[in-house]
Amino acid sequence: GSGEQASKTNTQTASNTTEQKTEQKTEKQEEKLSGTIAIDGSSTVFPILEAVSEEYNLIQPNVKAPVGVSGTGGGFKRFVIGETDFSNASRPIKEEEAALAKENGVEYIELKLAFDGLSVVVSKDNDFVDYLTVEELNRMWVDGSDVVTWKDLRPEWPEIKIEFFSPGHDSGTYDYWNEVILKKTDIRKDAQLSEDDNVLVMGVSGGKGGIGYFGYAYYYENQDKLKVVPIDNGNGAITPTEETINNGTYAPLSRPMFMYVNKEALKRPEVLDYLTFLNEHVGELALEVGYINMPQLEYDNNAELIKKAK
Amino acid sequence: MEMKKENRSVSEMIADNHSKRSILKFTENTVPKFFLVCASISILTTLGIVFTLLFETFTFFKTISFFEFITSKEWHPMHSNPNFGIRPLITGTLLVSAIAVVVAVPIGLGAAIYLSEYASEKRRKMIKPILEVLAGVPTIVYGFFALTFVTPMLRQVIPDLSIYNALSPGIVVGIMIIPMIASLSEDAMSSVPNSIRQGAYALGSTKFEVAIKVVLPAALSGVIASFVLAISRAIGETMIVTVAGGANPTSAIDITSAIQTMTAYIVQVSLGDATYGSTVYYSIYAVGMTLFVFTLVMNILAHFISRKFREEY
Amino acid sequence: MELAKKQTQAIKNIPTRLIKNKFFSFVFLLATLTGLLVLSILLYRIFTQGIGYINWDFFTSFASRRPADAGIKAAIFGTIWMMGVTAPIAFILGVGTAIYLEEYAKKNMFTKFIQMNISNLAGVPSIVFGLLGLTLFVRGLGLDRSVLAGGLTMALLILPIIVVASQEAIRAVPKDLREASFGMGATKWQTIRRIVIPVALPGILTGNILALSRAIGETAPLIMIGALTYIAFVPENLMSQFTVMPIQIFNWTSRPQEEFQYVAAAGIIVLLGMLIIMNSIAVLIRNKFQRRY
Amino acid sequence: MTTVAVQTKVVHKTKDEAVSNTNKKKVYEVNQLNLWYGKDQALKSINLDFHEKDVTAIIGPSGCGKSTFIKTLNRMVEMVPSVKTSGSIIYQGRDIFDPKFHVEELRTKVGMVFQKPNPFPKTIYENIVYGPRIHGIRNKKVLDEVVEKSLRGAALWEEVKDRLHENAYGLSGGQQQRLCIARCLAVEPQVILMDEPTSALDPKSTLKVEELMEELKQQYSIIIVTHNMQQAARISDKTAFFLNGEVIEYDNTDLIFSNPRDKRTEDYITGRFG
Amino acid sequence: MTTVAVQTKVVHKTKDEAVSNTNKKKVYEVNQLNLWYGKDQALKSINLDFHEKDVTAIIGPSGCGKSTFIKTLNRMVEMVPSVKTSGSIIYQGRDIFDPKFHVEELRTKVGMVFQKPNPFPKTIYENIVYGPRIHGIRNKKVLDEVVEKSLRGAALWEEVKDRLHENAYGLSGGQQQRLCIARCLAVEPQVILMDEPTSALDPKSTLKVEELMEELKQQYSIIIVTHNMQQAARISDKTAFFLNGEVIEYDNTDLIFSNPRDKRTEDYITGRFG
Ligand SMILES: Nc1ncnc2c1ncn2[C@@H]1O[C@H](COP(=O)(O)OP(=O)(O)OP(=O)(O)O)[C@@H](O)[C@H]1O
Ligand SMILES: Nc1ncnc2c1ncn2[C@@H]1O[C@H](COP(=O)(O)OP(=O)(O)OP(=O)(O)O)[C@@H](O)[C@H]1O
Ligand SMILES: [Mg+2]
Ligand SMILES: [Mg+2]
Ligand SMILES: O=P([O-])([O-])[O-]
Repeated sequence: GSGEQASKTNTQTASNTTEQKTEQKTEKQEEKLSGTIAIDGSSTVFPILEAVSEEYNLIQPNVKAPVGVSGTGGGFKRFVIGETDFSNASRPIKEEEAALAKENGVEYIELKLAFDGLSVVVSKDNDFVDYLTVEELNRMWVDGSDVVTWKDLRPEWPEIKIEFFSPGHDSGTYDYWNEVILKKTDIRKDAQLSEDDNVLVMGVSGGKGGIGYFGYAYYYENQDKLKVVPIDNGNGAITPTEETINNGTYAPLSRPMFMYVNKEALKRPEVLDYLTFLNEHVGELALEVGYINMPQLEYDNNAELIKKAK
Repeated sequence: MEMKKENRSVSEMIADNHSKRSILKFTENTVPKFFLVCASISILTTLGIVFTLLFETFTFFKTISFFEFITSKEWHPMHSNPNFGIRPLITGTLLVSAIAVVVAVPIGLGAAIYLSEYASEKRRKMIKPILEVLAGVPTIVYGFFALTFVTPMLRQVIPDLSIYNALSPGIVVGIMIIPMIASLSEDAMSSVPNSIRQGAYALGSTKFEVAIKVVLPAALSGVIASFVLAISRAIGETMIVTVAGGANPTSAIDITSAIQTMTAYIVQVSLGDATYGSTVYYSIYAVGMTLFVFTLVMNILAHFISRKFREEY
Repeated sequence: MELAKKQTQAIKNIPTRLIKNKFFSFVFLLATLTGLLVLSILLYRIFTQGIGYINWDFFTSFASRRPADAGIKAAIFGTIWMMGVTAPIAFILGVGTAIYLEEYAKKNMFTKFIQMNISNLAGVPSIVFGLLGLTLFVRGLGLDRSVLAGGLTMALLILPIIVVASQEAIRAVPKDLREASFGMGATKWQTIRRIVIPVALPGILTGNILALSRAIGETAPLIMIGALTYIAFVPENLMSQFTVMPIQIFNWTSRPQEEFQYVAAAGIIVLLGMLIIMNSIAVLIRNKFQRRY
Repeated sequence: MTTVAVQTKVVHKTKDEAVSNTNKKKVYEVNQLNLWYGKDQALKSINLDFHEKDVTAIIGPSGCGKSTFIKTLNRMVEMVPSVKTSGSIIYQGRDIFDPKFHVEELRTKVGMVFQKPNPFPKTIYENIVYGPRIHGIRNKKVLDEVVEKSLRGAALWEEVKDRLHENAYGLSGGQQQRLCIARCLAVEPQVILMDEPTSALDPKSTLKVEELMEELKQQYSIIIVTHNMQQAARISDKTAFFLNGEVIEYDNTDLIFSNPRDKRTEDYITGRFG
Repeated sequence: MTTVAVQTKVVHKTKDEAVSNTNKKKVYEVNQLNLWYGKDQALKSINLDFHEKDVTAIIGPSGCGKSTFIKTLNRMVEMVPSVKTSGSIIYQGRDIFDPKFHVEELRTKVGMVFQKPNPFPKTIYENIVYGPRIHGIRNKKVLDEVVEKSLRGAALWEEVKDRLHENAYGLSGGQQQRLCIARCLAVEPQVILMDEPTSALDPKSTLKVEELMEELKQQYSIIIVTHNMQQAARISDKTAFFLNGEVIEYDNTDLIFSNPRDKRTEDYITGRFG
């Protein structure tokens, strides 16, 4: 109890002093920092990092922080050989990827940035779907499923052909879905896969029978065209909202998003400065671009990790 | 002094200069070599393309048998039990191209006839560049035009049309290649000598008869070659089908439902960035190779048509 | 008697044939107008959607997560930088090749092969050039996703177009002028440099501009080499990362917020504006320098 | 050195005065014809009559308006958009500029043969039947007859009868020109206009075509432009001499060549200029 | 109707026999010249000598090889890749086919004027200085002098001296042709070859160019191809008649025209064919 308390206070003080130091440093170096930070990876996390870079450039216009979009897997591919400083990911790093990093002598830390609630959506014209259970989702999405029309799922629903829209295989979103809904089996073959989430939005909203899933932001921005489906995981149907995602009741489709940081890169002042800035502001910026911020505790943890790593 | 200068005539000065021509000779010899190097770049480019494709395609066929590639009817590269049968992608590609041809050939040819036979010089000079703008519109713009304008419009007529389908991008690809057909066919038709036209008019022909019975047959090889080139362009078109065609590789011939073309597959994979070295990664080269072979055949065909049947007026 | 009969029949037919002629002239005109109609619908939609977002700030700001703040500066500069690589390389190689083929090459199998090869390259899909750029420049030469890699890929892509256009322009130089020059004792290169190139230049430039305007609108090959990136700076050197207008537009269209569709439309207006300006310059050159020899 | 005296005085003669002792029917009456290309006047107050079953030659130096004039007779000149005309041309009693007189009809009745042979890039057979076909004759037997008759008429039948279905471009220049004449005969015109029909031909072919004209004269009225004075003298009944868009002299050929009334005509036919 | 008797016998005359009473220096000696385009022989055993400060006319019907021959004299004919020659052409003692005799040098000494005026699309001034410049003369003063002298030589100076820096395409056809002659004079050639230099010109301009030739003759040797017999008769000292790639007759002009030895020459100059 009290030990924990003490250590927490310690941490806080420590982080406070670091903050003060960094601030002083920043003030001193405000005009001076420059360089390029190599960021690549997930398309899901991209909007958050883009927002961070945009805000950061207002303070440090000479630091270049382009954000690439190669997908989580594509990002890791470059990260593990030391090509990039940060790698955005919508899933944790895989064992093979970690092994490769080790092989190449890349040491890293993992930061959690925000939550995303994978939203299952149907068309606005779909007036019969009230909620879906995880089992039902599994039944309709797996390869070899016998579900062709909505009626096949629940007899009281009309006999309208279902069209399936899913993010592509290389996205972390798909990986997550594959893990929690499909239980690592294949997705049905007639599902249309696209790396472009707007394509999915258009697809689902375009016909009465469509269903799809993607990040909360895409649902949030297209509420007028889409209807979100509450998900029942045995504890009653839960609709994804800021609150249910943040407090973890929207399960199992709520997931954290990560950023991996190459420790070596932290030796460069501009990288450290950027990262510090990021950790301070990522919560609010995530909210702004349609994701859900995490409890402050997580950000404090991040600060601790950064401090240790540098 | 003055005298001396007068005496040196131009021809003497020239003769003088001719005796010290070494620099000139050097340039004369070097310049063609430089240009030969330039011309060789184009061959290197082709070799580059062929080797790039061949090399990675070869790796692909180490894992997937060539036989499966050409015979299997299923294309599910990311399935845990993947299928790599190119047929669905080819079906999608040909479906879109066929629709494009149905749209573009009559319109393009009609426009070509109008421009070459009916329009006044002034009008032709005005319309042709505008049509060329149509060819210059970035395909990404066409892609969204297909998805957000043409598809919804078509759905008013065909309610069953999926949001992603072969019809809408097919039509829009057709629109995109209209200028190509119009312009190349117009070139072929305008190069029919006026004397032949006059011969027909002097027999009492109407404009329509001259256009259809004399000029068009005379320009036929050029016109057909323009079709073939336009088809090859349609086959290689990428962004329109990526945006509006969907991502559903299927061998079924159904223009109202989603398809996937070879080009769209390559974009899909490269947007997601398949892990370097995976079979899926190599598959884009195998598909690229197929695409290359397709367009190569079309181009050679066009070349052959316009050479073999070239009219000697 | 027979003659008279035939003639009367022929004359009787004339009204029908004239009606047919009228009808089809209308049909052909319609076909021509279809293209123009589609173009105007396209432009109308894009303009009504995007014009509201076009203002000075749009040109001077970088991309942003807020639609109202988003600008196209990085993409414009990226496009200019990439063209800065593409244009000179494609111009020198393309015109050089054309001069070689038209003026120096002997009519043998090798020349035929090069010629055929060029016309085939012109028909290779741009995405295949993207694969080449990815393998050769980005990975092979380790140029990464730089302006240089993008520019080189584009240069190869438009090379055949430039070669063919330049060849046509050179071929159109009247034989008379060449003969006149040779008749004065000029050498081959003197004739080419002082007569052929100056006379063919308008045609060559026109072809180059049209080819460049093709390169400006290309998306697929750059997606292949990975230029899909958030860039909030202007390239500084050939190895800088960059983005170009069609890529930026593609990026905007895949945003969740609907307003970004309008920002994309604004980007398209800028891109089309640039294309139309380039095409008009080409047409102007063509019309102004079109000489009847 | 001979200097060409350029006289500015325009010689206007009444038609009766111009062409003596003729009592054949008129096919064409040209009255006060003026023609402009844009602002440049190419034909100035032309008055000429042409008679049935005559060969009329039109001579004059390059650029004097010979082609322009002959193309006006079947209104082909109007294919140049800037052309404007005034005056009238009466063809068998009807003004050819009358809007009710369709050019298609006029051109069916008045055939034309051009300087350079211009067969269609089709077979010999298809070349001949083109005219009858567009006028609605579809009957294969009739067409076959037309082909033979026209080719015989153009003295080409024997040479090509075995290869009617080969491309016309395989023929020699002279044969091509006779094919063009045959194509013109297939629609049975009343008048045949010829614009330097032999100037692109070798001497042998020229001879053949000239002989052919002699034949055709029995049935058709022929108006022929030529820059070859000897040719005009050999084949024509009447000759009109053009200079700078005007008719300087029009008379029976023998008179023109033996006893030109105008100094410029004399200068021209003796080769002082042109 | 006159029939052209095509004689197949080739008339070979010795040169001395061919051209009588001349004691001027030879500039060109053509010996047994044969020329083939691919497999078609266009020139057959040509033997001709040309003399200093003579005007020699080459006449003959279309396609007989006049242009081919004159282009052989400055080796322009070799621009057609399939051309093959045999025999020799001696220009002032040197064989022009000798590899050591650069064509550039030959063509500097032997100027050429073409059928259609072909000024460069540059200013009048630039047209004239083109030749001197490519031969390495850069001095502005010298060039200015050359321009004036050449234009005076071509009787064009007075007409254009105020617009030397305007485009040459603004000149009339006749002026353009004289400009081409001036351009040719600028490098001070010894011989001027002319291939139908007036056939694209109107009578007035033709006259001017003919007068000019009379002038040039004082200083240069001129070899001129023409299809206009009268022109040949008016301006030349000697005339060669070509037919089917052979020289049928070569003699003093007055003799050729008054008393041709060969029936074919007679037929041609009296206009029986061509
Ligand atoms: N399409 C045209 N546009 C403008 N002017 C023209 C056109 N065709 C001919 N002319 C002019 O009209 C005049 C007469 O030309 P036309 O062709 O009738 O002469 P021609 O006597 O037939 O000469 P030639 O013997 O060279 O054929 C010339 O001055 C010519 O420049
Ligand atoms: N480039 C060429 N290739 C092949 N044959 C040619 C070429 N140029 C000319 N000939 C042929 O050579 C022969 C002589 O042609 P050339 O041009 O010398 O005749 P010409 O007497 O000048 O005729 P014209 O009076 O029409 O100018 C002709 O039979 C012609 O067909
Ligand atoms: Mg004429
Ligand atoms: Mg000639
Ligand atoms: O781009 P992803 O986050 O879906 O991998």
